[in-house]
Amino acid sequence: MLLKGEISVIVKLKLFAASREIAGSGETLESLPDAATLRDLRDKLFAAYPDLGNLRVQFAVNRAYVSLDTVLEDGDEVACIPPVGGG
Amino acid sequence: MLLKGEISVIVKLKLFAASREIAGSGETLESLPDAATLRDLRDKLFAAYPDLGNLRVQFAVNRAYVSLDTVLEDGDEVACIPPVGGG
Amino acid sequence: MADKRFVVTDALIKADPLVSQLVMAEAGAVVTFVGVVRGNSEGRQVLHLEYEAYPEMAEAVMQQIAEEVRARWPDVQEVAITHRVGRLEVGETAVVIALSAAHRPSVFDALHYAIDRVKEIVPIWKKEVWADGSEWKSEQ
Amino acid sequence: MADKRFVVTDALIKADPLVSQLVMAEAGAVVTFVGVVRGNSEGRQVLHLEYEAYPEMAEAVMQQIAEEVRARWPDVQEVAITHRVGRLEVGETAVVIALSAAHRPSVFDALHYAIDRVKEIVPIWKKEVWADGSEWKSEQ
Repeated sequence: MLLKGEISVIVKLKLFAASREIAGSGETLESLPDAATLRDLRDKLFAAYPDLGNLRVQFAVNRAYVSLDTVLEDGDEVACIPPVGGG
Repeated sequence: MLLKGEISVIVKLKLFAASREIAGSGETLESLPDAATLRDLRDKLFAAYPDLGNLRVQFAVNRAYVSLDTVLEDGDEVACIPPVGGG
Repeated sequence: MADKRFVVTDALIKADPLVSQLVMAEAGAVVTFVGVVRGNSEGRQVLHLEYEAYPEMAEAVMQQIAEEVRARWPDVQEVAITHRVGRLEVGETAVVIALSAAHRPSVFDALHYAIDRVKEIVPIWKKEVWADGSEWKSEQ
Repeated sequence: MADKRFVVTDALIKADPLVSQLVMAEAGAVVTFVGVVRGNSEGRQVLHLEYEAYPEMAEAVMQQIAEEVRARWPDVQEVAITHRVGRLEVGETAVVIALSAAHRPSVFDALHYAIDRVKEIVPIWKKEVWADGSEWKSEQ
Protein backbone atom coordinates (compact mmCIF):
# COMPACT_ATOMS: atom_id res chain seq x y z
CA MET A 1 0.00 0.00 0.00
CA LEU A 2 1.22 3.47 -0.95
CA LEU A 3 1.22 6.25 1.60
CA LYS A 4 0.28 9.80 0.68
CA GLY A 5 3.33 11.55 -0.68
CA GLU A 6 4.74 8.48 -2.32
CA ILE A 7 4.94 8.23 -6.10
CA SER A 8 1.67 6.73 -7.22
CA VAL A 9 0.55 8.82 -10.20
CA ILE A 10 2.23 8.85 -13.58
CA VAL A 11 0.94 11.31 -16.15
CA LYS A 12 1.93 11.93 -19.72
CA LEU A 13 3.08 15.54 -20.17
CA LYS A 14 2.97 17.09 -23.62
CA LEU A 15 4.79 20.34 -24.34
CA PHE A 16 4.30 22.50 -27.41
CA ALA A 17 5.98 25.32 -29.27
CA ALA A 18 8.03 27.57 -26.97
CA SER A 19 7.47 25.28 -23.96
CA ARG A 20 8.68 22.29 -25.96
CA GLU A 21 11.81 24.18 -26.93
CA ILE A 22 12.52 25.23 -23.34
CA ALA A 23 12.01 21.72 -21.97
CA GLY A 24 13.91 20.13 -24.83
CA SER A 25 11.20 17.52 -25.33
CA GLY A 26 7.64 17.36 -26.60
CA GLU A 27 6.53 14.52 -24.37
CA THR A 28 7.65 13.13 -21.00
CA LEU A 29 6.25 10.93 -18.26
CA GLU A 30 5.96 12.70 -14.93
CA SER A 31 5.75 10.89 -11.60
CA LEU A 32 3.78 12.59 -8.85
CA PRO A 33 2.66 11.82 -5.33
CA ASP A 34 -0.87 10.61 -4.76
CA ALA A 35 -3.44 13.45 -4.77
CA ALA A 36 -1.06 15.81 -6.54
CA THR A 37 -2.77 18.69 -8.34
CA LEU A 38 -2.04 20.33 -11.64
CA ARG A 39 -0.53 23.18 -9.61
CA ASP A 40 1.96 20.75 -8.08
CA LEU A 41 3.02 19.60 -11.55
CA ARG A 42 3.27 23.18 -12.75
CA ASP A 43 5.48 24.14 -9.80
CA LYS A 44 7.71 21.14 -10.45
CA LEU A 45 8.03 22.14 -14.10
CA PHE A 46 8.75 25.79 -13.33
CA ALA A 47 11.44 24.70 -10.85
CA ALA A 48 13.07 22.49 -13.46
CA TYR A 49 12.74 25.03 -16.28
CA PRO A 50 12.54 28.56 -14.89
CA ASP A 51 12.04 30.06 -18.35
CA LEU A 52 8.67 28.32 -18.54
CA GLY A 53 7.47 30.61 -15.77
CA ASN A 54 7.84 33.62 -18.07
CA LEU A 55 5.68 32.17 -20.82
CA ARG A 56 2.15 32.65 -19.39
CA VAL A 57 1.41 28.99 -20.02
CA GLN A 58 -1.96 27.36 -19.45
CA PHE A 59 -2.52 23.66 -18.84
CA ALA A 60 -5.00 21.18 -20.20
CA VAL A 61 -5.84 17.80 -18.72
CA ASN A 62 -7.21 15.18 -21.08
CA ARG A 63 -7.56 17.82 -23.80
CA ALA A 64 -9.62 20.35 -21.87
CA TYR A 65 -8.55 23.55 -20.13
CA VAL A 66 -8.94 22.99 -16.37
CA SER A 67 -8.23 24.70 -13.08
CA LEU A 68 -4.84 24.36 -11.41
CA ASP A 69 -6.67 22.75 -8.47
CA THR A 70 -7.50 19.71 -10.59
CA VAL A 71 -6.26 16.52 -8.96
CA LEU A 72 -4.26 14.44 -11.40
CA GLU A 73 -5.07 10.78 -11.97
CA ASP A 74 -2.76 8.05 -13.09
CA GLY A 75 -2.67 7.97 -16.89
CA ASP A 76 -3.88 11.57 -17.39
CA GLU A 77 -2.63 13.45 -20.44
CA VAL A 78 -1.45 16.87 -19.32
CA ALA A 79 -0.52 19.54 -21.86
CA CYS A 80 1.57 22.65 -21.31
CA ILE A 81 0.02 25.31 -23.54
CA PRO A 82 1.89 28.54 -24.20
CA PRO A 83 -0.05 31.47 -25.67
CA VAL A 84 -1.71 30.17 -28.82
CA GLY A 85 -1.23 31.75 -32.23
CA GLY A 86 -3.51 30.01 -34.67
CA GLY A 87 -5.36 31.69 -37.49
CA MET B 1 -34.14 70.74 -90.38
CA LEU B 2 -36.26 69.02 -87.74
CA LEU B 3 -38.67 71.04 -85.67
CA LYS B 4 -39.11 70.34 -81.96
CA GLY B 5 -41.66 67.58 -81.58
CA GLU B 6 -40.65 65.70 -84.69
CA ILE B 7 -39.03 62.28 -84.44
CA SER B 8 -35.34 62.87 -84.15
CA VAL B 9 -34.14 60.55 -81.41
CA ILE B 10 -33.97 56.79 -81.66
CA VAL B 11 -32.97 54.87 -78.54
CA LYS B 12 -32.46 51.18 -77.94
CA LEU B 13 -34.81 49.95 -75.21
CA LYS B 14 -33.91 46.78 -73.31
CA LEU B 15 -36.49 45.04 -71.15
CA PHE B 16 -35.76 42.34 -68.59
CA ALA B 17 -37.52 39.67 -66.57
CA ALA B 18 -41.17 40.57 -65.83
CA SER B 19 -41.00 43.70 -68.01
CA ARG B 20 -39.67 41.64 -70.93
CA GLU B 21 -42.53 39.18 -70.51
CA ILE B 22 -45.14 41.96 -70.41
CA ALA B 23 -43.73 43.74 -73.49
CA GLY B 24 -43.20 40.47 -75.32
CA SER B 25 -39.70 41.47 -76.36
CA GLY B 26 -36.31 42.00 -74.72
CA GLU B 27 -35.14 44.74 -77.06
CA THR B 28 -36.85 47.34 -79.26
CA LEU B 29 -35.97 50.60 -80.96
CA GLU B 30 -38.03 53.55 -79.73
CA SER B 31 -38.49 56.76 -81.69
CA LEU B 32 -38.96 59.94 -79.69
CA PRO B 33 -39.27 63.64 -80.34
CA ASP B 34 -36.23 65.84 -79.91
CA ALA B 35 -35.56 66.76 -76.25
CA ALA B 36 -37.72 63.91 -75.00
CA THR B 37 -36.94 62.82 -71.46
CA LEU B 38 -36.82 59.42 -69.88
CA ARG B 39 -40.18 60.30 -68.32
CA ASP B 40 -41.66 60.73 -71.79
CA LEU B 41 -40.42 57.27 -72.79
CA ARG B 42 -41.72 55.77 -69.59
CA ASP B 43 -45.17 57.29 -70.14
CA LYS B 44 -45.23 55.97 -73.70
CA LEU B 45 -44.33 52.49 -72.44
CA PHE B 46 -46.89 52.52 -69.65
CA ALA B 47 -49.55 53.59 -72.15
CA ALA B 48 -48.65 50.75 -74.48
CA TYR B 49 -48.30 48.16 -71.68
CA PRO B 50 -50.41 49.18 -68.68
CA ASP B 51 -49.19 46.18 -66.64
CA LEU B 52 -45.69 47.70 -66.65
CA GLY B 53 -47.04 50.50 -64.48
CA ASN B 54 -47.72 48.04 -61.67
CA LEU B 55 -44.16 46.68 -61.58
CA ARG B 56 -42.30 49.50 -59.78
CA VAL B 57 -39.77 49.63 -62.58
CA GLN B 58 -36.67 51.81 -62.61
CA PHE B 59 -34.82 52.93 -65.70
CA ALA B 60 -31.15 53.08 -66.61
CA VAL B 61 -29.59 55.06 -69.42
CA ASN B 62 -26.32 53.82 -70.79
CA ARG B 63 -26.05 51.33 -67.91
CA ALA B 64 -26.49 53.76 -65.04
CA TYR B 65 -29.54 54.54 -62.92
CA VAL B 66 -30.62 58.09 -63.76
CA SER B 67 -33.41 60.55 -63.03
CA LEU B 68 -36.62 60.52 -65.09
CA ASP B 69 -35.74 64.09 -66.11
CA THR B 70 -32.76 62.87 -68.12
CA VAL B 71 -32.97 64.05 -71.73
CA LEU B 72 -32.48 61.15 -74.13
CA GLU B 73 -29.92 61.33 -76.90
CA ASP B 74 -29.95 59.53 -80.19
CA GLY B 75 -28.32 56.12 -79.76
CA ASP B 76 -28.83 55.91 -75.98
CA GLU B 77 -29.31 52.47 -74.46
CA VAL B 78 -32.31 52.63 -72.12
CA ALA B 79 -33.12 49.71 -69.81
CA CYS B 80 -36.40 48.97 -68.08
CA ILE B 81 -35.45 47.46 -64.73
CA PRO B 82 -38.10 45.74 -62.63
CA PRO B 83 -37.30 45.06 -58.95
CA VAL B 84 -34.05 43.15 -58.92
CA GLY B 85 -33.63 39.76 -57.26
CA GLY B 86 -30.00 38.79 -57.43
CA GLY B 87 -28.10 37.00 -54.72
CA MET C 1 -10.42 37.24 -68.60
CA ALA C 2 -8.73 35.22 -65.91
CA ASP C 3 -8.50 38.08 -63.46
CA LYS C 4 -11.75 39.91 -64.05
CA ARG C 5 -13.18 41.00 -60.71
CA PHE C 6 -16.88 41.49 -61.54
CA VAL C 7 -18.44 38.75 -63.59
CA VAL C 8 -21.85 37.52 -64.74
CA THR C 9 -21.57 33.99 -66.08
CA ASP C 10 -23.70 30.99 -66.95
CA ALA C 11 -20.99 28.59 -65.79
CA LEU C 12 -20.79 26.90 -62.37
CA ILE C 13 -19.14 29.19 -59.82
CA LYS C 14 -16.96 28.47 -56.80
CA ALA C 15 -15.36 30.43 -53.97
CA ASP C 16 -11.69 29.47 -54.30
CA PRO C 17 -11.06 31.12 -57.68
CA LEU C 18 -12.16 34.44 -56.18
CA VAL C 19 -10.09 33.86 -53.05
CA SER C 20 -7.05 33.14 -55.23
CA GLN C 21 -7.60 36.37 -57.17
CA LEU C 22 -7.49 38.39 -53.95
CA VAL C 23 -4.62 36.71 -52.14
CA MET C 24 -1.54 38.86 -52.25
CA ALA C 25 1.40 39.20 -49.95
CA GLU C 26 -0.39 41.81 -47.84
CA ALA C 27 -3.87 40.26 -47.69
CA GLY C 28 -4.05 38.42 -44.40
CA ALA C 29 -7.77 37.80 -44.45
CA VAL C 30 -10.17 36.93 -47.24
CA VAL C 31 -13.85 36.46 -46.50
CA THR C 32 -16.44 35.10 -48.87
CA PHE C 33 -20.21 35.05 -49.09
CA VAL C 34 -21.61 32.12 -51.05
CA GLY C 35 -25.32 32.35 -51.90
CA VAL C 36 -26.91 28.97 -52.55
CA VAL C 37 -30.27 28.11 -54.14
CA ARG C 38 -32.63 26.96 -51.41
CA GLY C 39 -35.19 24.24 -52.01
CA ASN C 40 -37.88 26.07 -50.12
CA SER C 41 -39.28 29.57 -50.47
CA GLU C 42 -41.99 30.77 -48.11
CA GLY C 43 -43.13 27.21 -47.64
CA ARG C 44 -43.23 26.29 -51.34
CA GLN C 45 -40.94 23.67 -52.82
CA VAL C 46 -38.66 25.22 -55.43
CA LEU C 47 -37.90 23.01 -58.45
CA HIS C 48 -35.24 25.31 -59.86
CA LEU C 49 -34.48 29.00 -60.41
CA GLU C 50 -34.02 31.00 -63.59
CA TYR C 51 -31.65 33.95 -63.25
CA GLU C 52 -31.61 36.68 -65.87
CA ALA C 53 -29.18 39.61 -65.98
CA TYR C 54 -28.40 42.82 -67.78
CA PRO C 55 -24.82 41.67 -67.78
CA GLU C 56 -22.93 44.78 -68.91
CA MET C 57 -24.72 46.96 -66.37
CA ALA C 58 -24.61 44.26 -63.67
CA GLU C 59 -20.81 44.10 -63.88
CA ALA C 60 -20.59 47.91 -63.77
CA VAL C 61 -22.87 48.06 -60.72
CA MET C 62 -20.82 45.36 -58.98
CA GLN C 63 -17.76 47.53 -59.50
CA GLN C 64 -19.67 50.50 -58.07
CA ILE C 65 -20.49 48.41 -54.99
CA ALA C 66 -16.80 47.56 -54.59
CA GLU C 67 -16.02 51.29 -54.67
CA GLU C 68 -18.71 51.97 -52.04
CA VAL C 69 -17.19 49.26 -49.83
CA ARG C 70 -13.67 50.62 -50.11
CA ALA C 71 -14.87 54.15 -49.43
CA ARG C 72 -16.62 53.04 -46.22
CA TRP C 73 -14.00 50.52 -45.07
CA PRO C 74 -10.58 51.76 -46.22
CA ASP C 75 -8.91 48.63 -44.80
CA VAL C 76 -10.65 46.54 -47.46
CA GLN C 77 -8.14 45.98 -50.24
CA GLU C 78 -9.85 44.05 -53.00
CA VAL C 79 -13.38 43.00 -53.89
CA ALA C 80 -14.52 40.37 -56.37
CA ILE C 81 -18.11 39.44 -57.23
CA THR C 82 -19.36 36.69 -59.52
CA HIS C 83 -23.04 36.02 -60.19
CA ARG C 84 -24.35 33.07 -62.13
CA VAL C 85 -27.31 33.29 -64.53
CA GLY C 86 -29.47 30.80 -66.39
CA ARG C 87 -31.12 27.77 -64.86
CA LEU C 88 -29.84 26.91 -61.37
CA GLU C 89 -30.74 23.79 -59.45
CA VAL C 90 -31.32 23.62 -55.70
CA GLY C 91 -27.98 23.55 -53.87
CA GLU C 92 -26.08 25.31 -56.64
CA THR C 93 -24.22 28.56 -56.02
CA ALA C 94 -25.83 31.73 -57.38
CA VAL C 95 -23.38 34.34 -56.14
CA VAL C 96 -19.92 34.57 -54.60
CA ILE C 97 -18.53 37.76 -53.07
CA ALA C 98 -14.96 37.90 -51.80
CA LEU C 99 -13.21 40.70 -49.90
CA SER C 100 -9.61 40.94 -48.77
CA ALA C 101 -7.98 43.00 -46.05
CA ALA C 102 -4.67 43.01 -44.24
CA HIS C 103 -6.44 42.59 -40.91
CA ARG C 104 -9.72 41.24 -39.75
CA PRO C 105 -12.00 43.77 -38.14
CA SER C 106 -13.36 45.50 -41.23
CA VAL C 107 -14.20 42.59 -43.42
CA PHE C 108 -17.28 41.17 -41.76
CA ASP C 109 -19.38 44.34 -41.87
CA ALA C 110 -18.05 45.09 -45.34
CA LEU C 111 -19.09 41.64 -46.57
CA HIS C 112 -22.55 42.09 -45.08
CA TYR C 113 -22.89 45.46 -46.78
CA ALA C 114 -21.70 44.07 -50.11
CA ILE C 115 -24.24 41.24 -50.30
CA ASP C 116 -27.05 43.57 -49.22
CA ARG C 117 -26.13 45.99 -52.01
CA VAL C 118 -25.85 43.20 -54.56
CA LYS C 119 -29.41 42.20 -53.73
CA GLU C 120 -30.60 45.81 -53.81
CA ILE C 121 -29.13 47.31 -56.95
CA VAL C 122 -27.47 44.83 -59.32
CA PRO C 123 -29.74 44.30 -62.36
CA ILE C 124 -30.24 40.57 -61.99
CA TRP C 125 -33.60 38.87 -61.69
CA LYS C 126 -34.67 35.56 -60.23
CA LYS C 127 -37.68 33.49 -61.25
CA GLU C 128 -38.73 30.76 -58.85
CA VAL C 129 -40.19 27.73 -60.57
CA TRP C 130 -42.53 25.53 -58.53
CA ALA C 131 -44.49 22.43 -59.56
CA ASP C 132 -47.60 24.60 -60.11
CA GLY C 133 -46.25 27.90 -61.37
CA SER C 134 -43.45 30.42 -61.30
CA GLU C 135 -42.81 34.00 -60.23
CA TRP C 136 -40.14 36.71 -60.44
CA LYS C 137 -38.94 37.30 -56.87
CA SER C 138 -37.37 40.37 -55.31
CA GLU C 139 -36.39 41.25 -51.77
CA GLN C 140 -37.04 44.92 -52.44
CA MET D 1 -12.98 11.25 -43.07
CA ALA D 2 -14.48 13.05 -46.02
CA ASP D 3 -17.06 14.91 -43.97
CA LYS D 4 -15.13 15.69 -40.80
CA ARG D 5 -16.02 19.20 -39.68
CA PHE D 6 -13.01 20.11 -37.50
CA VAL D 7 -9.66 19.26 -38.93
CA VAL D 8 -5.96 19.92 -38.36
CA THR D 9 -3.96 18.92 -41.42
CA ASP D 10 -0.56 19.38 -43.00
CA ALA D 11 -2.07 19.39 -46.51
CA LEU D 12 -2.96 22.46 -48.56
CA ILE D 13 -6.43 23.76 -47.63
CA LYS D 14 -9.11 25.49 -49.66
CA ALA D 15 -12.50 27.08 -49.04
CA ASP D 16 -14.73 25.21 -51.47
CA PRO D 17 -14.47 21.77 -49.81
CA LEU D 18 -15.81 23.30 -46.60
CA VAL D 19 -18.53 25.18 -48.48
CA SER D 20 -19.57 21.93 -50.16
CA GLN D 21 -19.75 20.18 -46.79
CA LEU D 22 -22.20 22.79 -45.50
CA VAL D 23 -24.46 23.25 -48.52
CA MET D 24 -27.75 21.55 -47.97
CA ALA D 25 -31.20 22.20 -49.31
CA GLU D 26 -31.95 24.66 -46.51
CA ALA D 27 -28.64 26.53 -46.35
CA GLY D 28 -29.12 29.67 -48.36
CA ALA D 29 -25.94 31.40 -47.25
CA VAL D 30 -22.47 30.10 -46.55
CA VAL D 31 -19.74 32.48 -45.43
CA THR D 32 -16.07 31.68 -45.15
CA PHE D 33 -13.05 33.22 -43.49
CA VAL D 34 -9.74 32.39 -45.18
CA GLY D 35 -6.63 33.32 -43.22
CA VAL D 36 -3.57 33.78 -45.40
CA VAL D 37 0.12 33.99 -44.46
CA ARG D 38 1.25 37.59 -44.81
CA GLY D 39 4.73 38.47 -46.00
CA ASN D 40 5.13 41.23 -43.47
CA SER D 41 4.77 41.25 -39.69
CA GLU D 42 5.26 44.47 -37.76
CA GLY D 43 7.55 45.72 -40.50
CA ARG D 44 9.70 42.58 -40.73
CA GLN D 45 9.79 40.44 -43.86
CA VAL D 46 8.49 36.95 -43.12
CA LEU D 47 10.25 34.14 -44.99
CA HIS D 48 7.77 31.47 -43.93
CA LEU D 49 5.75 30.29 -40.93
CA GLU D 50 5.91 27.09 -38.90
CA TYR D 51 2.58 26.05 -37.39
CA GLU D 52 2.47 23.46 -34.62
CA ALA D 53 -0.68 21.99 -33.08
CA TYR D 54 -1.95 19.76 -30.33
CA PRO D 55 -4.20 18.23 -32.93
CA GLU D 56 -6.56 16.09 -30.86
CA MET D 57 -7.32 18.96 -28.50
CA ALA D 58 -7.36 21.53 -31.32
CA GLU D 59 -10.13 19.62 -33.10
CA ALA D 60 -12.09 19.28 -29.85
CA VAL D 61 -11.76 23.02 -29.15
CA MET D 62 -12.88 23.84 -32.69
CA GLN D 63 -16.00 21.79 -32.05
CA GLN D 64 -16.53 23.67 -28.79
CA ILE D 65 -16.30 26.96 -30.71
CA ALA D 66 -18.94 25.69 -33.15
CA GLU D 67 -21.21 24.93 -30.18
CA GLU D 68 -20.61 28.42 -28.77
CA VAL D 69 -21.52 29.93 -32.15
CA ARG D 70 -24.75 27.94 -32.48
CA ALA D 71 -25.73 28.79 -28.91
CA ARG D 72 -25.31 32.53 -29.57
CA TRP D 73 -26.69 32.56 -33.13
CA PRO D 74 -29.37 29.87 -33.39
CA ASP D 75 -29.86 30.66 -37.10
CA VAL D 76 -26.39 29.27 -37.81
CA GLN D 77 -26.83 25.72 -39.03
CA GLU D 78 -23.40 24.23 -39.58
CA VAL D 79 -19.82 25.14 -38.81
CA ALA D 80 -16.62 23.70 -40.28
CA ILE D 81 -13.06 24.68 -39.38
CA THR D 82 -9.81 23.46 -40.94
CA HIS D 83 -6.37 24.61 -39.80
CA ARG D 84 -3.15 23.76 -41.54
CA VAL D 85 0.09 22.98 -39.71
CA GLY D 86 3.72 22.55 -40.70
CA ARG D 87 5.70 24.92 -42.87
CA LEU D 88 3.57 27.50 -44.69
CA GLU D 89 4.81 29.89 -47.33
CA VAL D 90 3.67 33.49 -47.74
CA GLY D 91 0.32 33.58 -49.55
CA GLU D 92 -0.72 30.10 -48.45
CA THR D 93 -3.91 29.50 -46.48
CA ALA D 94 -3.51 28.76 -42.77
CA VAL D 95 -7.14 28.50 -41.72
CA VAL D 96 -10.59 28.25 -43.25
CA ILE D 97 -13.81 28.69 -41.27
CA ALA D 98 -17.19 28.16 -42.92
CA LEU D 99 -20.66 28.80 -41.49
CA SER D 100 -24.03 28.14 -43.03
CA ALA D 101 -27.45 29.61 -42.32
CA ALA D 102 -30.80 29.69 -44.05
CA HIS D 103 -30.74 33.49 -44.10
CA ARG D 104 -28.09 36.13 -43.99
CA PRO D 105 -28.22 38.39 -40.98
CA SER D 106 -26.59 36.14 -38.39
CA VAL D 107 -23.66 34.82 -40.28
CA PHE D 108 -21.36 37.83 -40.42
CA ASP D 109 -21.14 38.41 -36.66
CA ALA D 110 -20.96 34.67 -36.11
CA LEU D 111 -18.05 34.35 -38.52
CA HIS D 112 -16.24 37.22 -36.81
CA TYR D 113 -16.75 35.57 -33.42
CA ALA D 114 -15.57 32.21 -34.71
CA ILE D 115 -12.24 33.45 -36.06
CA ASP D 116 -11.61 35.49 -32.91
CA ARG D 117 -12.20 32.38 -30.78
CA VAL D 118 -9.99 30.24 -33.01
CA LYS D 119 -7.17 32.70 -32.45
CA GLU D 120 -7.86 32.87 -28.70
CA ILE D 121 -8.27 29.28 -27.56
CA VAL D 122 -7.35 26.65 -30.16
CA PRO D 123 -4.02 25.05 -29.19
CA ILE D 124 -2.10 25.93 -32.33
CA TRP D 125 1.14 27.89 -32.39
CA LYS D 126 2.83 29.96 -35.06
CA LYS D 127 6.54 30.63 -35.41
CA GLU D 128 7.54 33.47 -37.71
CA VAL D 129 10.81 32.89 -39.50
CA TRP D 130 12.70 35.97 -40.71
CA ALA D 131 16.08 36.25 -42.43
CA ASP D 132 17.73 36.99 -39.06
CA GLY D 133 15.74 34.96 -36.55
CA SER D 134 12.41 33.52 -35.57
CA GLU D 135 9.80 33.85 -32.83
CA TRP D 136 6.62 32.19 -31.58
CA LYS D 137 3.83 34.73 -32.09
CA SER D 138 0.54 35.14 -30.30
CA GLU D 139 -2.21 37.74 -30.46
CA GLN D 140 -3.07 37.16 -26.82
